[in-house]
Amino acid sequence: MTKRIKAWLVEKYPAWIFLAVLLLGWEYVVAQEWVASYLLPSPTQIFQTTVELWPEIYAATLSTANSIAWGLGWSAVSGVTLALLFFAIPIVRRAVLPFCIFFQTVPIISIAPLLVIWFGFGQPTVRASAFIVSIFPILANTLTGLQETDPHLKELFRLYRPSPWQLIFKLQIPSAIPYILTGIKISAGLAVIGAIVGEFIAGGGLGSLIDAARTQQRVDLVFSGVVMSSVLALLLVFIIEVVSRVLLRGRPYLRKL
Amino acid sequence: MTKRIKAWLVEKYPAWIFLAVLLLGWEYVVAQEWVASYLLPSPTQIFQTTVELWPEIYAATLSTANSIAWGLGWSAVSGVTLALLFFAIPIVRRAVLPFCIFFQTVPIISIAPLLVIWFGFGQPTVRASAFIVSIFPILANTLTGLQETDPHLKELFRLYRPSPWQLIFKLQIPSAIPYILTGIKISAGLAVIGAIVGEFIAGGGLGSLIDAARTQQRVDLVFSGVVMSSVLALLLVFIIEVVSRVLLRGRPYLRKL
Amino acid sequence: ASPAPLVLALNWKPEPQFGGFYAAQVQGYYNDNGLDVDIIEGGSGTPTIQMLLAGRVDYAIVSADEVIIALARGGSDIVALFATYQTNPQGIMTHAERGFESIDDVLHSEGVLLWQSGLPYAQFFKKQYSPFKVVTAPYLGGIGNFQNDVKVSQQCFVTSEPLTAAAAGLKVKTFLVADSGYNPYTAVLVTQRQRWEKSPAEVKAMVAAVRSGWNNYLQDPAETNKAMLALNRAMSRETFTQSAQAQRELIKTPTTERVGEMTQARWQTLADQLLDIKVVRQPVSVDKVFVDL
Amino acid sequence: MESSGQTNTQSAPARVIEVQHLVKRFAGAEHAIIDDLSFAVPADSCLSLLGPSGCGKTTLLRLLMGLEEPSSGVIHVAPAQAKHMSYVFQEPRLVPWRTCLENVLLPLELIHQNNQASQAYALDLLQQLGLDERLQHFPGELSGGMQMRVALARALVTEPKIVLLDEPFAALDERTRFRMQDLLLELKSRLQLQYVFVTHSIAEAVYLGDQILLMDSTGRARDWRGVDFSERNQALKLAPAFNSIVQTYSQLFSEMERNSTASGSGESRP
Amino acid sequence: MESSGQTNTQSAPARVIEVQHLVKRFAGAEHAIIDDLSFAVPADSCLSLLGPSGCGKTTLLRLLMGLEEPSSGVIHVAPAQAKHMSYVFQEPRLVPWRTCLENVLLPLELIHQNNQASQAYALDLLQQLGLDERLQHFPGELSGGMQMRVALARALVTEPKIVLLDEPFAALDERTRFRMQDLLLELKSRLQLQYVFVTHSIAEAVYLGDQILLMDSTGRARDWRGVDFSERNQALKLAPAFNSIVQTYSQLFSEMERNSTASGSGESRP
Ligand SMILES: Nc1ncnc2c1ncn2[C@@H]1O[C@H](COP(=O)(O)OP(=O)(O)OP(=O)(O)O)[C@@H](O)[C@H]1O
Ligand SMILES: Nc1ncnc2c1ncn2[C@@H]1O[C@H](COP(=O)(O)OP(=O)(O)OP(=O)(O)O)[C@@H](O)[C@H]1O
Ligand SMILES: [Mg+2]
Ligand SMILES: [Mg+2]
Repeated sequence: MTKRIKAWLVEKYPAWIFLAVLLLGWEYVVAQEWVASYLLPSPTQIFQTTVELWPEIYAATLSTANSIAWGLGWSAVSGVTLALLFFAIPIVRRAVLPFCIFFQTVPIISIAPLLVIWFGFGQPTVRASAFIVSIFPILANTLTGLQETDPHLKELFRLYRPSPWQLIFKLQIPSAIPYILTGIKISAGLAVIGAIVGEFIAGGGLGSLIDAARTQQRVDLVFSGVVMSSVLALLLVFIIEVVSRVLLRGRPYLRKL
Repeated sequence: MTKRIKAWLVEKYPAWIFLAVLLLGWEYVVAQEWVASYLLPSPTQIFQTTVELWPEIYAATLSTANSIAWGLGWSAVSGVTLALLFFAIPIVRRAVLPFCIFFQTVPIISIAPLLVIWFGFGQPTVRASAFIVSIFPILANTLTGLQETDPHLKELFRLYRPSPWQLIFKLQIPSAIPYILTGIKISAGLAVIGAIVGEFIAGGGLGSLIDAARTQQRVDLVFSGVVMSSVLALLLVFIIEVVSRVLLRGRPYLRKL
Repeated sequence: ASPAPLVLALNWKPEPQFGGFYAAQVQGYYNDNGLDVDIIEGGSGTPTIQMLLAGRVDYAIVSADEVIIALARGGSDIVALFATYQTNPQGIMTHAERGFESIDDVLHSEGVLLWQSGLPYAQFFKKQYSPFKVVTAPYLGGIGNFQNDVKVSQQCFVTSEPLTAAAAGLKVKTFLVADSGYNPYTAVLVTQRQRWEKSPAEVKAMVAAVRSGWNNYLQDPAETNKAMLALNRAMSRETFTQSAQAQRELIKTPTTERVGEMTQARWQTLADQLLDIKVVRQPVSVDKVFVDL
Repeated sequence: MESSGQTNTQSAPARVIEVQHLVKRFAGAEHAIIDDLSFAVPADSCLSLLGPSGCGKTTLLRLLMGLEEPSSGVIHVAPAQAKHMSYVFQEPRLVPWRTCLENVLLPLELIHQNNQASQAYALDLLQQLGLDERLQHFPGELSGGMQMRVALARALVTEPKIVLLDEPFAALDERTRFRMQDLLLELKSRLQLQYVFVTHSIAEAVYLGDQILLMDSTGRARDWRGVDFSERNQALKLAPAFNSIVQTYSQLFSEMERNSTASGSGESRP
Repeated sequence: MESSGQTNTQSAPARVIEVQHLVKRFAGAEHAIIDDLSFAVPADSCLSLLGPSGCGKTTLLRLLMGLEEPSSGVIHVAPAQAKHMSYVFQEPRLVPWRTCLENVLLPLELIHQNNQASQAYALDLLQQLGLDERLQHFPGELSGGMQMRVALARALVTEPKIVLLDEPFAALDERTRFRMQDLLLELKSRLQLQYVFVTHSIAEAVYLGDQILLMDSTGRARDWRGVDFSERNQALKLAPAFNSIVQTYSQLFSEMERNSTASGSGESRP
């Protein structure tokens, strides 16, 4: 395992180098006052703040992570399910899909009262927000993936008069996998934003922290929160990648990502 | 042409029926006061408000549409370009992609002052916001599409020692088309949200309208703005579909959407 | 089992503007009055008044103009119980070096004014001072843009942003909105009329506890500030202290007899003003809008 | 010519496949691909299908399988058999993410018959097809001929009553091909399997078919006749009777080519 | 056996392809697919490659083309020729969204030679391959044999010096196949084209190859010899000399099969 981790670190070295360059550049830009530090704090400043307020930031991060996991988990499950439903019953797709596009564009903040009243104040609303924001990419990508199944293979399956379930589980889902995984990765980022915005409205977690810091002009704290949320997103993408690799292990021909 | 429009109306009838059912149901729910009208105005109320304030709403919609088109257009161009770059130079991908995920999760609102200072109040910031929010799905989907190119065809091309450009334009982009189009469709919705949020920050368009209405508890006006923005999104998806159909006309085997 | 605690919803984070409500908790005044109260904080976009209207929370802190608007929008009846700020703490903050003397100057000079254009006082200004020379743009909190450009003025709570600006070394001059004649009560404790009619004893106890809380906070905010500081690490201890200090005269004006008191006349003025600027479309009767306990 | 074939089979037992005045024209195409084709396959009889490249053999199989709709005409397959038909496509068409064995088990899974007996049969088939060392390989790791054999095993594993085979042995060397031919004949006699067999090898067509249908490039039946050998084994291929039939077809082919070149309606001009 | 072949070609002119002690073992595989294979192709000579299904013919072609790396051993292709090599895959491998004609023009586009002369040549080739009525069809609308012919045209359109052909005619009827064979011979004499030709038809191998390499299923060369006919045309196939060579190979195949069955090391046990 340690060997693997080592290999992974080595494989990712361009990212580490780039990160280092980025941080140094950033530090320099702020040190030279090319950008005022009340707009963009330096990395060291952000780091100091993070260390200083670690207990609060840690707790907030955990709470946000929880909401994100919940929201993304459900949007993965229901996005894929919905896509299957739309795919299986075209009339439903033609009827409902436009409204999915419709709802996708509703800014969370403008339906905040509805959300809070339906889901309750606090975490439920945050979760709902993460969910709402992140379902569409999974839905759209899965749907495309299902539609792009190789027609030759579809024909082969049809010879045996498969049930819709068989067709879906043995053919269509496997061939949609690269689409689904990409959809989930796109959604991971959105779920993070959804959770943060949800917390602006319903309180708790990093969103609340960022919100408070923002009005108090604590840019260092704002960025500390932003960095933590981005770290969550990265972690999430990393987990998705690892899980999908483990799940697809021994199936190299389930086209790779 | 009128025939086509007719055919289209007929093809889309499930959506129209669903829309009718939805609107009637909604009207009924509000009429029965199952949901208070200060939370959810009835469709007729929204319609009345829209008619009443049509000049303002129309102007705002145009302005927002402009920003969306600009933001989405650029994110399509640069999303695809960036994906090509990442694909062509893997080390750049490994270095930069994590940071794209990183930046994707930064809530626009928390870097609002930076945006405003860089781009100024008004439309430039709105466009930038629409752009920032909508680039990632196109990037991620295009990248997956490029990576999923049939290895057999890649081998075929390699026989003729193609330049990277040839490989990209004659093989990889064509085979990534379903991915790219899905990415653009996902991004269309996000560009709408991005523009609205951008207008929360920098003023103008439907975003300002919604924001002002929200503080005054004018839910009818909020929803009127939201509906207009969603209509923009639908229109956009429709345009994307038509344009892609026209572009791919006569190329049925560029796998269809 | 003991009954579920009463929920009091704030429309912003724990800050001195809610000092009395927290003091009542810290000092145990709620318990003394036989109440068990949970305070939940708000944030950007938290629909506090709608949460109250929908019965999701029992008490809420909102501003007086929100109450009038809600009544005008046909929401179920709500009733104001305790008005913390006698003078509206909202203001316009400008750079001192621009030498403005009044809100009039700000609006009729070149520059940028950041505010939430939907706020009733913004409408009031538009009616009162149009046409503006200043360019208006949205305000999203913080003072980043203000700090960056001397031409920028912005909305503020006089108990908050000017202190932040001063801490950042800026010289500012702040004008109270109230000076323009628009002066709604702010940080008003409200509940549903139903609640007041059903259990007046509880409501009275609530107001009593809150009033004790505020008296305590006005006297010595240190202990409560410490408690709030733990809940809101974005605000520094000094800012808490300064803010608590700055708000005193807005809560207890020379004419204030009891903290939190309200008058029919002021509610009426507000209702008239809101009608005048078309924020509400029909007259709202203020006869029963508050109970002065 | 058609009638000469027909008399041979007219008095045969119940027809399992019956095709009448079949026409298939693809959307937008000028000419019909299959143009007024009629034939029948009685019970216990197997059909070989010959014809130049692009004449419509695959299309005919697809029509028989129900993968395409006829433009006009009638296709009738006896219901008892129709339920147990399988198809070997011209290309292997394996599921890329399933191993060799899993590909063969796929039909069993789909018809809910993936039990031990069937699995044993699948393994047995794969062994007879010389694939027992490749069970866990993915299609991408198999040679072209192996892939085709997997496809054959997949079509046979459900013990169908009718198999439609589209040039299944084209990618095999002669020896392997002969073994496969005999396997098919064995299944035919042991399991009463019937097949429709498309091939480009005249010898193979004669060896495997009780009837032979020769299509020309205008989509009509050029020749349809029965061939009857008491016993079929590889030695038969050396028999003069066998070779004279092969010769006949070879000549028919040359004739067809000459005609089409002369009339210019053919699809190729060398 | 190997040496008997070698003497035939030892004194030949400069070698265009030279393979020495070639070994290819796939990652994770137990046995080497190609095991210590050595041969050479002199200038003006064409090689036919025979061997049972799965013995490694395709793998060898891929190694020659540089699509796979040898595990050990040396492959040397004369630089002048190496730059002008092309390959016909075992499956058509057409670009699905390009029409028949566009598929043939693809290599010309890629090597920046899509000029009028080349286009005329492409059209000419397509006509010779009997595809002139299918120019605007997509691969999905072509029959299996047609697709393979498009792939052949694509490989020939760049006027390569060496073509590696992996069973290009397997999906064609006899007549079309013969025409294609003669086309290949014509190109060979007219353009000094050299080819390495994989086939399962012994007759085809003998007809087209100046040398014939027979591989066995252990990945070794079983036989390598030259065949020499003063003139090659379809009539040759009836000549006794021709048939005796075909017979020899047929026997070699049977022998190989017997050996592999006996030793149990073979990949198939009927
Ligand atoms: N989808 C289609 N659209 C238009 N034409 C088609 C389509 N499919 C097949 N064809 C045409 O139908 C004809 C017959 O095709 P088919 O595949 O049946 O030939 P075949 O006899 O199997 O040939 P081969 O021996 O080469 O496999 C061909 O000319 C082909 O171009
Ligand atoms: N990627 C791979 N991984 C593992 N084994 C492979 C791979 N590719 C080919 N093989 C094995 O190599 C052997 C030779 O394959 P090859 O395709 O060269 O055979 P062939 O002689 O062309 O057979 P055919 O006549 O059936 O096309 C086969 O046993 C095959 O299973
Ligand atoms: Mg065919
Ligand atoms: Mg091969």
